[in-house]
Amino acid sequence: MPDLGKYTVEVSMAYGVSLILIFLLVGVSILQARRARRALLEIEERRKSDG
Amino acid sequence: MSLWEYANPKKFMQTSGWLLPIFAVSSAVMLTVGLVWGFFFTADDYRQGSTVKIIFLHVPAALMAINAWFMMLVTSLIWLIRRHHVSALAAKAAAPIGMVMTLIALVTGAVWGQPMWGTWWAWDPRLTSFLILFLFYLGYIAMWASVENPDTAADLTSVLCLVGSVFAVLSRYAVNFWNQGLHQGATFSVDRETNIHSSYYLPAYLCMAGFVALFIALVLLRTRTEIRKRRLQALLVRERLA
Amino acid sequence: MIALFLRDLRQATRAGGGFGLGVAFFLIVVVLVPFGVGPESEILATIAPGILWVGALLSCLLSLDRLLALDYEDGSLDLLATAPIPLEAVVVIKALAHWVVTSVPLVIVAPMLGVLLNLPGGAYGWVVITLLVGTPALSIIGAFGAALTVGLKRGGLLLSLLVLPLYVPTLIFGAEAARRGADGLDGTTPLLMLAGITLASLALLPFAAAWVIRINLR
Amino acid sequence: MQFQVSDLCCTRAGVPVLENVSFSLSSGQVIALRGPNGIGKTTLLRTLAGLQPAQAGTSNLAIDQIAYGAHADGLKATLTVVENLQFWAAIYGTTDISTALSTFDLENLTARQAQNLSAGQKRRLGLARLLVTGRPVWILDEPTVSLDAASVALFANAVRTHCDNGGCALIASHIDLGLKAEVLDLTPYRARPRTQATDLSGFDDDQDGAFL
Repeated sequence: MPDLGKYTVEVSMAYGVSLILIFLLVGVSILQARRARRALLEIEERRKSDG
Repeated sequence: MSLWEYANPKKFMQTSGWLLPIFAVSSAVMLTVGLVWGFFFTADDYRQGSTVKIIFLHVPAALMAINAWFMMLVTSLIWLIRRHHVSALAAKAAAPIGMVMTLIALVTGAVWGQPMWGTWWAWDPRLTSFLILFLFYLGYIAMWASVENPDTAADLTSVLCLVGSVFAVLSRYAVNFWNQGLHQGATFSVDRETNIHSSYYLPAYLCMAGFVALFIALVLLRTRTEIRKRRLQALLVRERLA
Repeated sequence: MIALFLRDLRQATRAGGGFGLGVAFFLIVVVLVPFGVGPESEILATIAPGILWVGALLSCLLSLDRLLALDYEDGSLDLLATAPIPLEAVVVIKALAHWVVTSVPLVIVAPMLGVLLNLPGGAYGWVVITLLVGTPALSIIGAFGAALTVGLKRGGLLLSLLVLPLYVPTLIFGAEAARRGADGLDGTTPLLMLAGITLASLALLPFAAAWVIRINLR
Repeated sequence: MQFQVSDLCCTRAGVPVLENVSFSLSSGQVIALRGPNGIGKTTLLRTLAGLQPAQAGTSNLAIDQIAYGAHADGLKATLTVVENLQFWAAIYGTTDISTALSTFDLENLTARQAQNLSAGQKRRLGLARLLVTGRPVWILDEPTVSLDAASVALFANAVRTHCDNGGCALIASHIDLGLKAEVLDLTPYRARPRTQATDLSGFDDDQDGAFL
């Protein structure tokens, strides 16, 4: 941890909140991507087996 | 070979499939290096102390917040003119990213403002403009969410994006006018470009590049998701008809 | 087109048409503000032009979801879209009727409510003029928002969410001109800006609104 | 007057429901649209009326020759019968509403507000609107809903007079109107759902095929 002087709270808060937001966005995007891919595969498999 | 080939969903899926990891990895590398460098290995500014380190998040996020809207504007226009579904879905995919970027810019701006201006929130023209931009993102996403038919939703949100862009620019000027009007409160604005020391350049550029790559990676990923969802919906409709 | 205008007016003034509701809402907003911020006449005088503008904006917003939704529900919008008058003109006329029904009464009562807020003497003229110049923009922007949400079951909340950011420039210039007037300064510049917004909105937004209505009718 | 509709393809919510619809309509003629529920009668009529774009095909029915009558009558509840009719007459640039009133037997109701009319009376008022449009082609969607036998006869008479005067009509209806009408059954035009095999990567090759 570098010496942030009297602004420790502010600077670490800015980094913390931003990183949390970015990770949330990435996480949600990946989750949605997985779910969509799985759902699509499922229905395509079904259509294939139906002929 | 033309740009419009990528409007074909299949072609887009193929190309984005191998582009996505490239952008994801490069963004992760650049952001890690840039932010670690910025956070741990830059000197404090003689006036702003360590708060200057917020710049490595604040400026790239603000940049991407505006660029995301601009991208939505362009893709909306492409949808309206050429009716490429991928384009409309890309606009839909970019909106939440833009909104999060706006939020980051707002939060870091507020946190930065606290020690510099002595207040968490000031109706500084730039902050205010970003707040308005945030509202536009909110409305745009809500519009997508509330219309059932995807083509209608794409049309409506595209027109909204078009009109919204005009009003966003107008708001920017109005806000500038408003806060420099009677109330001489504009002493707040920190001129970031001339204040910045040259030792901050490299990590700042790295972070910007990292944010750009992150944005591209996320747009690709989310567009792929939207294409799949759209496709899924179409298949379900076909099954119902068959 | 005159027939359409008269029809909307007539409908608004008959029972259940909502005529006067906007003014009543405006009155309530203005009356509630002193309870919220305290009775000091100094403070009230400072914020009075802004309160009047925000109140007018909110009352305008309140009636927007009736602007097109009623015609959509009873099928008139379909028939108007196939009628000989262009849909753009329909939008303009309906926004005009909305303005006459909601905003004109607001402009008339605004000076009286100004008394309640201890509005400075020089500001009355400015408040009336800015409201008169600015409220048509509120109606036409609102018509665009109503057109966007016309096909939705519960579009009211979304409508507010979409329209409010679009109202920002109008509100800023309108309230700024009124405030400058209240401070005894010259508010011509923001007033001209306000007029510019109104005229540009009137010129361009009907096309966007008609476009969006056609999309929604499909 | 002769109108030709050829190879029309209509979509509902982006999904094709009717394909290659072709027919011709000449003055004096009545065409009755038939077909099971959900086949796309309303969609076809709305497409012809210009309310939604056709995916393919052509129709030389000009929009300004069509009087469209939908499920909803477009009446304003708080306006009287005369006010409602006068409004539509003004919109279409005509003035005479007395013929319309007499044809649909509304003369005794002129001062009544539309909200106090019965369902059948409302429908009659909605149909009377057609007469004040002065347009030659009537496109009607289930015009006889909630009409009693006498009113249906009134309506049939109105259509007959309209056709005698050189007009024509395209009517989607389940009941026999007692008119000399040509029947157009939509069942053969039902759009075939795409069933081509889809590969695992999941996308058809054509541009928008993946979504339709």
